[in-house]
Amino acid sequence: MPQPFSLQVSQQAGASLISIGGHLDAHTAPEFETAIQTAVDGGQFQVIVDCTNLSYISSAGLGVFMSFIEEVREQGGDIKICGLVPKVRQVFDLLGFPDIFDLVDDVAAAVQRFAESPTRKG
Amino acid sequence: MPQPFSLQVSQQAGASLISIGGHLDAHTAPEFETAIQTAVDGGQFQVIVDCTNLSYISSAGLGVFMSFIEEVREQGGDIKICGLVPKVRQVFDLLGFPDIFDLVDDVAAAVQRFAESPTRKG
Amino acid sequence: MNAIEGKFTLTVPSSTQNLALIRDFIGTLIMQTGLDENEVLKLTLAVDEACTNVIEHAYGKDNSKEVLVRTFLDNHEIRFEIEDTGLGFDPNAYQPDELERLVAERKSGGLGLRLIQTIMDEVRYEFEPGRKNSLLLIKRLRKDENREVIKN
Amino acid sequence: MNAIEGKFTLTVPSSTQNLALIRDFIGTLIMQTGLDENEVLKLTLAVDEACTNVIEHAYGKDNSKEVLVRTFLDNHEIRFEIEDTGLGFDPNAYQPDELERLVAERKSGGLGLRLIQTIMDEVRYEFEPGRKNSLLLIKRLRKDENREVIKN
Ligand SMILES: Nc1ncnc2c1ncn2[C@@H]1O[C@H](COP(=O)(O)OP(=O)(O)O)[C@@H](O)[C@H]1O
Ligand SMILES: Nc1ncnc2c1ncn2[C@@H]1O[C@H](COP(=O)(O)OP(=O)(O)O)[C@@H](O)[C@H]1O
Repeated sequence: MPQPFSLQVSQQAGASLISIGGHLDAHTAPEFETAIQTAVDGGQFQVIVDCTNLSYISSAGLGVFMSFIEEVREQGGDIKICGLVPKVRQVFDLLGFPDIFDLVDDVAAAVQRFAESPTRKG
Repeated sequence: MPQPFSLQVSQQAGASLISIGGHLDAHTAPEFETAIQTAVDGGQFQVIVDCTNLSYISSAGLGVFMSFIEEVREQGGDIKICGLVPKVRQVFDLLGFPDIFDLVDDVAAAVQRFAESPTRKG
Repeated sequence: MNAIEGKFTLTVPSSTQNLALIRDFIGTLIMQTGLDENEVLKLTLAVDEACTNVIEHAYGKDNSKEVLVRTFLDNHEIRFEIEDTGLGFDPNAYQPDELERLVAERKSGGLGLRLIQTIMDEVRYEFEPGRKNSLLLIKRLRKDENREVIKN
Repeated sequence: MNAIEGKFTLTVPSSTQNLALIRDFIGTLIMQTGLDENEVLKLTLAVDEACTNVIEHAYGKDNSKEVLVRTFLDNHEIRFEIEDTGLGFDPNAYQPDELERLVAERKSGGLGLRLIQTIMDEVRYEFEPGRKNSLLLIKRLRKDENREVIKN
């Protein structure tokens, strides 16, 4: 398929770094959901999602962010989203996601943001 | 469309150099046919077709080569075909074109071939 | 090359696995209208959302069913018809929740219809439960409006 | 991701302008079977040739007609059905000329059916003139043969 979905998990300055690439849609969203669920189940509430290689997102992908954000914030954590390319960013904008989510430039900025502002009220 | 067709005509060491790119199919073959016809009508029987940027060919494109080769050879000229990428070359091979057509590596080789062997019997 | 026109129909098995194929086809097709990349992406997204709903809601992930997408192109508009033979639903009875509320309720769904509404100029739904439901998505072409301005 | 399976149908207006779109779709679709790039290109070419014949011969370039390509994918084979409602012809009564002869006669056509025959494992034609003609192109999947060898 053009642009299959890819996902890697690593640790970054005490946060869980999930790097996703390709197309995040209703077919691939479950894999992404599992990755965040695994972090949260392991008591990791600081999550950075690096979207540098993400070229497409539909509401199924956005829904994954939406369903976890309250829980991690309740636990004093957050999901910092970084590396959005303009095409993907446009979809976040269409739904008003920037009002609720912390969108930053890159992984370094996300780490920095966790240091300054570990959580955020929706 | 992915890979539209492109065509440029220039002169190269006394030959007519037709450079084609993109997809040569039943839709775009008429443009290619017109270019060769124009050369032949102008008394130019040495034709080099540079396929370096050609990424697809169907029988309609191959048919253009086929329909002119006798005429230019009768006039002591030839059509030298160069720059075939493997995917396109494969289609020439499927129909046995290498037995009939003079396929060379690049434009320089085509010019060289015209010097050594201006025509070829089919 | 003339502007592309006419009716284009794609039918694929009802599986989320085929969403990428649908997007690829729709994107390639409507790119030829000369719309810019961002518009092409948004229209492709709207079709993705509509097809996802058919696969997940109308057919409840029954792979033996088929998703049908019809695209009509002319100088004035791009029209998609997404058809299913599932149970159907009444979108007028469905009131999309606000994002804040979805977040508070930890929902993962409920964004698709809103995206479709945001992207398209016109959205209509015709349903005959169990027989044929069809979601109509229309995008008017701006270049056409410009042309009319110039004409007058 | 599971192997892709099932029936995929594409219908487009009968115009050579749409050949690129057909190729794009067929290529993207059968790439997912895991066939290598050269095989994908050859199968796409066979479909192009069959559709070109429908557009040029069956419909004589009448754009109001439609070209229909159905693709069936399973573990054993790739099957294409190209349908038209034109006059039809009897391919058994048609004997492809040799390349040498076509060249000598300065023909620009006559290569399409030969390409199709060379590429596909099986070619069948069912025609009911004026009603429905359908060209069936089958490619057996080698990986399937290998698997059977291992099984035995
Ligand atoms: N084609 C359909 N058939 C049946 N129900 C549908 C269809 N499309 C949407 N719905 C209903 O409308 C609701 C909202 O759809 P949507 O906004 O796309 O969000 P989501 O699909 O994520 O739930 C769905 O949850 C479903 O109940
Ligand atoms: N779908 C079709 N309907 C009617 N006639 C056809 C069809 N396909 C092929 N033919 C006939 O068979 C001939 C050979 O076809 P082909 O080998 O593809 O070469 P070409 O199309 O270049 O002539 C055509 O010229 C045409 O007369």
